[in-house]
Amino acid sequence: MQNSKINQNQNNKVLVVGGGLGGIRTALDLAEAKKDVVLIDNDYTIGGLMTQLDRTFPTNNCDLCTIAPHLSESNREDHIELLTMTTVTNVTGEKGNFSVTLTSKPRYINLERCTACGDCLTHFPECVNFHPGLDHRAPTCMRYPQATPQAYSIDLEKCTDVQALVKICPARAINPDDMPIKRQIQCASIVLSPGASVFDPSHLDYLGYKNLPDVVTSLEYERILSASGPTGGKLICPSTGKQPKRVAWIQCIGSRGLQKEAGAYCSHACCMFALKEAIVTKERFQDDIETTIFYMDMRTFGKDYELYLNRAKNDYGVRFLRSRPHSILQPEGKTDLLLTYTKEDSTKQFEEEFDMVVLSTGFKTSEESRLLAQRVGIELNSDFFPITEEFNPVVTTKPGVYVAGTFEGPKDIPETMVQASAAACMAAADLPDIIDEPKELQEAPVERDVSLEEPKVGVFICDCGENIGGIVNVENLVAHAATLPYVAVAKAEGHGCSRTSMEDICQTIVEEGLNRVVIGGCSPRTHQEKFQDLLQKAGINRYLVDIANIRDQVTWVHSGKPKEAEAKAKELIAMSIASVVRAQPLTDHTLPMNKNVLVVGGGVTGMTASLKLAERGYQVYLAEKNDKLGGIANHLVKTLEGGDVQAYLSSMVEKVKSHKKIQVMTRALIVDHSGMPGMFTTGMQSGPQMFYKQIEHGITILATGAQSNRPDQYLLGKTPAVKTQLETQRYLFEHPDKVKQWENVVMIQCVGSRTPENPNCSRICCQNAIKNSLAILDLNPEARVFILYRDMRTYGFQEEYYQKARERGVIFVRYDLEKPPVVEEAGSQVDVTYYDTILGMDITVTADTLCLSTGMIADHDTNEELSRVFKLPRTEDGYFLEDHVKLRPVDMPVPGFFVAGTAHSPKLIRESVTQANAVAARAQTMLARDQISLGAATAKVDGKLCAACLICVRACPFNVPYINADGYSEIDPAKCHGCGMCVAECPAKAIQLMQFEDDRILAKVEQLFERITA
Amino acid sequence: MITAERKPLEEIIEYIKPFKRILLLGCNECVTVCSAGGRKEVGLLASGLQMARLKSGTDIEIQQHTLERQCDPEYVEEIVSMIDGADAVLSMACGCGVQQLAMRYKEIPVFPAVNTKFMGASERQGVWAERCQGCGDCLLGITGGICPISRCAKQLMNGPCGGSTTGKCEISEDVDCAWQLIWDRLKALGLTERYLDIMPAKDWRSGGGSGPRKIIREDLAE
Amino acid sequence: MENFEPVIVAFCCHYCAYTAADMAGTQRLPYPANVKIIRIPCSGKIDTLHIVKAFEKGADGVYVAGCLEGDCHFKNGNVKAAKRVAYVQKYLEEIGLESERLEMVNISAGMGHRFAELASTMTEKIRKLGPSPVKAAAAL
Amino acid sequence: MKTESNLEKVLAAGHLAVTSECGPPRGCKPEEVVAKSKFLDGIVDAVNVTDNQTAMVRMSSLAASVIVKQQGLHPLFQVTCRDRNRLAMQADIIGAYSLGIDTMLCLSGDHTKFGDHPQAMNVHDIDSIQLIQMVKDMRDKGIFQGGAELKGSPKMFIGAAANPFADPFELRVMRLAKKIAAGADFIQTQCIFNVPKFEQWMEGVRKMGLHKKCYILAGVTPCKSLGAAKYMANRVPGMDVPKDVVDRMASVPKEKQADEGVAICVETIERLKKVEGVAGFHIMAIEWEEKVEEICQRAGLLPRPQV
Repeated sequence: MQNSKINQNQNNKVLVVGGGLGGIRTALDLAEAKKDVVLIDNDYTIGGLMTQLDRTFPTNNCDLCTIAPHLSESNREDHIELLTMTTVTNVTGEKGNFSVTLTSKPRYINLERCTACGDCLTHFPECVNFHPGLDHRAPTCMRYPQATPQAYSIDLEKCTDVQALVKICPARAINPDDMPIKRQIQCASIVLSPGASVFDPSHLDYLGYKNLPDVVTSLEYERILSASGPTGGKLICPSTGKQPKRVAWIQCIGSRGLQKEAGAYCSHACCMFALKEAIVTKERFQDDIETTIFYMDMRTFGKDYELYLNRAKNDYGVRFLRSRPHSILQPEGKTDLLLTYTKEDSTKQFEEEFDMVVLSTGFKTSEESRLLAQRVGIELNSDFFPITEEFNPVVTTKPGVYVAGTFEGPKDIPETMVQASAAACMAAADLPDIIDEPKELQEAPVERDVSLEEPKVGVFICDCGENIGGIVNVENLVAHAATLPYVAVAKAEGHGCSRTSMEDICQTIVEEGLNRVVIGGCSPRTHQEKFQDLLQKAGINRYLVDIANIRDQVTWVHSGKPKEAEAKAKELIAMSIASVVRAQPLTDHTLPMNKNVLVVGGGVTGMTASLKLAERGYQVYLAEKNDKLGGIANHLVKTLEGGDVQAYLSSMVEKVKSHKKIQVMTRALIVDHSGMPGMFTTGMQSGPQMFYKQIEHGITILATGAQSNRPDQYLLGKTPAVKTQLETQRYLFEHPDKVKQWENVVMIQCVGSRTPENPNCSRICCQNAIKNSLAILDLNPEARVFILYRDMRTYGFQEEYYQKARERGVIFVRYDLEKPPVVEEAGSQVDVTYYDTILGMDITVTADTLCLSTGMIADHDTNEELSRVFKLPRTEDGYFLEDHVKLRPVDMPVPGFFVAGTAHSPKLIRESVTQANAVAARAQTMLARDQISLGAATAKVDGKLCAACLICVRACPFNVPYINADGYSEIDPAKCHGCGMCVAECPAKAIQLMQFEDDRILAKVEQLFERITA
Repeated sequence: MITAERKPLEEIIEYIKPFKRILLLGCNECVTVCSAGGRKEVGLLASGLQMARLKSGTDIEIQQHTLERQCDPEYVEEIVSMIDGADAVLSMACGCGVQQLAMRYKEIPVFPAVNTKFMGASERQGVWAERCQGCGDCLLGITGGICPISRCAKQLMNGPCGGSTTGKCEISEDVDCAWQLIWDRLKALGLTERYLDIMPAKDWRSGGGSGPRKIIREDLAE
Repeated sequence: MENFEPVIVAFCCHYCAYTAADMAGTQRLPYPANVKIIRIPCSGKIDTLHIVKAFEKGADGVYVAGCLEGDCHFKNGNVKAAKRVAYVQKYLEEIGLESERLEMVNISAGMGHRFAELASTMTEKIRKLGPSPVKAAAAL
Repeated sequence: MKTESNLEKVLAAGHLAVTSECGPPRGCKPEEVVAKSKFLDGIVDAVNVTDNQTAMVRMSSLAASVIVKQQGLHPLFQVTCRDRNRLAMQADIIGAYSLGIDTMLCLSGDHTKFGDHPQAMNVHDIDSIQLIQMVKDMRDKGIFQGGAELKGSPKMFIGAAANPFADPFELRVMRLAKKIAAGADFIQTQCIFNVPKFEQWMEGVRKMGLHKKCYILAGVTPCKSLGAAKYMANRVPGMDVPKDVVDRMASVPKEKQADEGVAICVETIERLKKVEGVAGFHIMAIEWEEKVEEICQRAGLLPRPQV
């Protein structure tokens, strides 16, 4: 039974629905904070949509590589119960005490036995579920090698000879009698992140998707580009099998209400998605392939995304055509696709030929998730996305149920990760406080000191069923190993990773007094941890094991040449033995965890994070540089959706000030900082007298905010008729009578943003302009409002307000950076002159008010100072730079540091609140521990050999080594990432990387050639 | 620091051709810092020589050792027991180290394995640049902290020649014009007036003009 | 040298190349058994000395496999590795070994095919070059 | 008058002086010096005799100067700091003066990297300014550089070079001032193609009153061909050949380029005549000495005054 760990009577756990990247993040955050989680997914393996992406923007990294560590992480966590092929069928009860019925489809494979050898797939490919993914035209065979769980799944209906199938499994894991399982679990809260599906354009005849093979969706194009995709990464037109020369992307398919059945919202991620695909195409094929993107507005509003757009334009030569495509046809007898379109400034139709057209299809909620919403009992909006709280988008209409990811609304990976952590934070708050579990105490066996013993090696060789044993004679391998120096025991172990074999190995270690172990089996990548744990259980240091990969890298790939395979297996085992005898016991570096939190910045973000952590019982120090809490929100009146910011803010300030566990320090200035992750000391001056004091804390949260920009442009500050959007909002609120007399109002977008001096987009301004123009029209329906824009970036559900503004008569006029509007004083008014592309002439409007969308800029002074004190990286435009823009969007590269809100990049209040909650969740993963474990694969300097040459100091990509007071290099194991670059460059050979010591690597080399030179 | 570079392998092989047992000595001082003759380079050279000799079919035994400093007699004394087992010594230290060895161990040939280059500073990882020629009469105090003797191709002491172009020396675009650097710095320091003083012809005696130099500290010297 | 079977050492980075090698296994993509993989945490850990030692001990070929450019998990280890490989290639020529015996390759975790392909082409190339002159001399 | 130098006399009399250049042969061919001298006889006030120009070994400038002198012309003995230390230079200067040579030019010298002995050591015992000072002290104080008394001083009219086009530009006037302070009596400039930039430099020169303290001879060069113009524009460090000059050379057919080059040179001289502080011209017609006469003729610089 796979649900053996679920305790039916406890409601101190969280149910996470959906095993995509978001669900995994939520589950991991909860588990690391020692909360129990049931993670369910309706698929055979977890990973979701991301496992099908080739590369992700804006880093263009290979996704497989970035997601892999997360997947294996989730399987290892003790607190996570993973149920695949499982759906929610009923929910009763309420927050704190839900009762959920789960139904699991039969897998027909026993997960505990399956070794993912693949024999079933080889012999009965039709019966095995190998994920076809979203690409219906060209299925990929094995989904990816890091699949979790590491097991296959059987489609019994397709199987004609069940007995033969059962027999083929060497691990006897196939169980044809497997039944659907229905079970009931109790949980305190529920997080829904089942993801979204992608718009299907099949019904749109004019796009030809259904009939023309070379018209593909962006996800299909991704699969074609992918190394693990159907074409093995070869970019070819599906119809001809030839490499295309001209590829076009058409944006907004299924979004912005443009097509039949399209959502009214903007799908948020497609612009970047198309850019990425075009860039990757250009990177690989340069001038061999022309890339064109047909778009209405390029919406690159995320952190540094505008730079990505500029790169596509300027460095890669991707062509951008602001246009509306009309149809895609394939003229009789031709392979070219004929794309008809109109440009923005004329009604004339243009035609152009392409070899491939990619439809940038948007997100859509699936039937399945709508059903899920219904069963759970949360309300959906008109687009079938959950209705959420106005300042906290992960909170649904049903208490205790939270949402995250694309199920909540269209979004990209970083925002999904942020929401996932935020949902974890909210869900955890519904749990009763945990008492320390006895679970961890029981696994603390006494470790035998083997440092003075002669090496005594035990060699255990798996046959892995037929996988190894079917190709090579395991007994021969055992016999050979037994002849090698220091080998005390050599034996065959069947399935080494099975429970019985593990027990046998453990027993042998103890009985024979072994002090080194070699496993001949599968990849150390997947199994090293498992055997390390085994050694620990057997009472010897966990680092005294070495795995010879004789399955993945021998028998699986040399099955046609058994003799060579056996010789190579012998060599690999001998190499492992030679290496392991030189292995030394290592200790994991641990540090005691200080459970206080320092939050820098007392705006909405900082206060939200403070409250969340204080409510969990952690002491919070909240440092604000001004004399008043609230930050930039003090200047805001309402949100686009109509939320009352001042009411929200004042109640929050009240809560913060009165909370026992929060100590607020205003006029606080951080002046010094020292310590290690988990035990920092930070000095600050605060209060009117600027008293100096030091705070001990384990976590630092940066929520320093940004500043509203005020560039010296368009007469800003020279005449009262010109205001920023922020000032306009106040003015509308304070002087409604005056607004009623306005005739013309002009708004200029991108003032001080998206320029060579400040290349990034300020993200918030488009919706700000929409918000203010709607407010003006509410007060004064006769007013004429002009919005001069470059791209309207009303992403997600904001798009609907944009449509509303258009309907209510707001006049939208586009301008180019090369031809900006001209503003001149005209008495108490201003004359705004802009070039109208449709009329082809300059138009002058005399405006009563000119509102400038000046956006945000980083708080350079504060951030520069803090980055210096805390040694944290910043982006070129001065925001804090997170550890991984995709997967760790709120973690800083230095452990124990987190960033949230506009200190990270410009964003809206609800986005800041989400990040604040996310940060609180991430912080709790560390705060829940009493010690911080840092692993053992770190570099170590021998001070006696060191020449203090600084080469390691310069070689380290993380700036860890330094020359200490004794005059030699020192590497802080708490900061070392274990890459070994310093080791390789040290001219004095004074550094060794633990687990990969020079003598161990050289021992392998020497052992390999012993036979040859001897 | 003194910088050096490994000699071409061919030249080293030629030196030690007649010998079988080689004592290969590194130095943990300057040549380690400039990655020319530390433990790592000793290992690389030993391995390379081993292979080259194997190929030519002659036996070789290489003993590797790295001294703290080869330019101090006490450290050089350390290898006294190893010398007996060697037919020749190959030193990866600078010229000072090689001579120190040769002086101490008169009965055994000592060969250099590196070319000693110059006194330099690290520009960045893996790049060392000449900064001093040991002229014995430092000018840096009046040239804004930039040395025209070691950094101007013509050792001009009174300003840049006519070949200075956009901050670069006429001999190569990779070489900064020292006088551009000096001028920029004098400007930054507000000391441009100083430039108008004519620097008189240099007295090269302190720079080796009167034979090998020596420093004697009376209070320390025995 | 009729039946010359070269011995080739592949230093593979943990995150990409070694994973790609495992993937070649998962996909059952055959490649010559001549290639023996030694796992290192990052290609930036490759030590020039270890490469040279492999040749000294008798390797006919060596290659260092790291992540694709820009994908290194430790920022720039693969770039550093490529530079070191180029350095050792020159040294090999000095010693009198063909520099083609040593190569740097970049590969992503998903590229099982590419791994198998590389192992085959490398083996073929070395087979054509013949046994390492060092090994040949040692055998005499 | 500090010296007996013909050049000094011409300049002191207020005439626009004209000098030109004679590169010694790369071998024992005194007749080449004789031939080159013939082209310049009666055309110029002094003939620069170069010292291992571009770091290529040639007949010594002292010997060639003597041959020029024998032809009845006035040699302008060039000395660089690259090949000799202060002893050798002083010895040569004494020798030169003893053979009737009374005008000299003090230079740093091109780096050996550019020549045919890149292996050679660059001496640079002293630099060009220290050389000027040394000659001046020999002449006026009658002492060697080392301080000892000189028995019979060389009464040299001391010249120095200046490059108004090199970087850092702002240092160029100051460097000239240093040379004058060190004792330079006259200056020959680098070839001028970019007249506006030269004028800018001269403005600085006038501001410091330097044109009153020494004579400035503006350097000009006729381009033989488009290739030569391009070479100077792109390859010669410290040369400033504006694009319009190159374009103008390119705009005429190949066979007319030489004429165009001469025309540009003559026009340049005409423009430079108007610049306050220009005391004459140094016409560098490298391996094209036969054209100097035509240039001088067309620029109205002939006949030369007899002083």
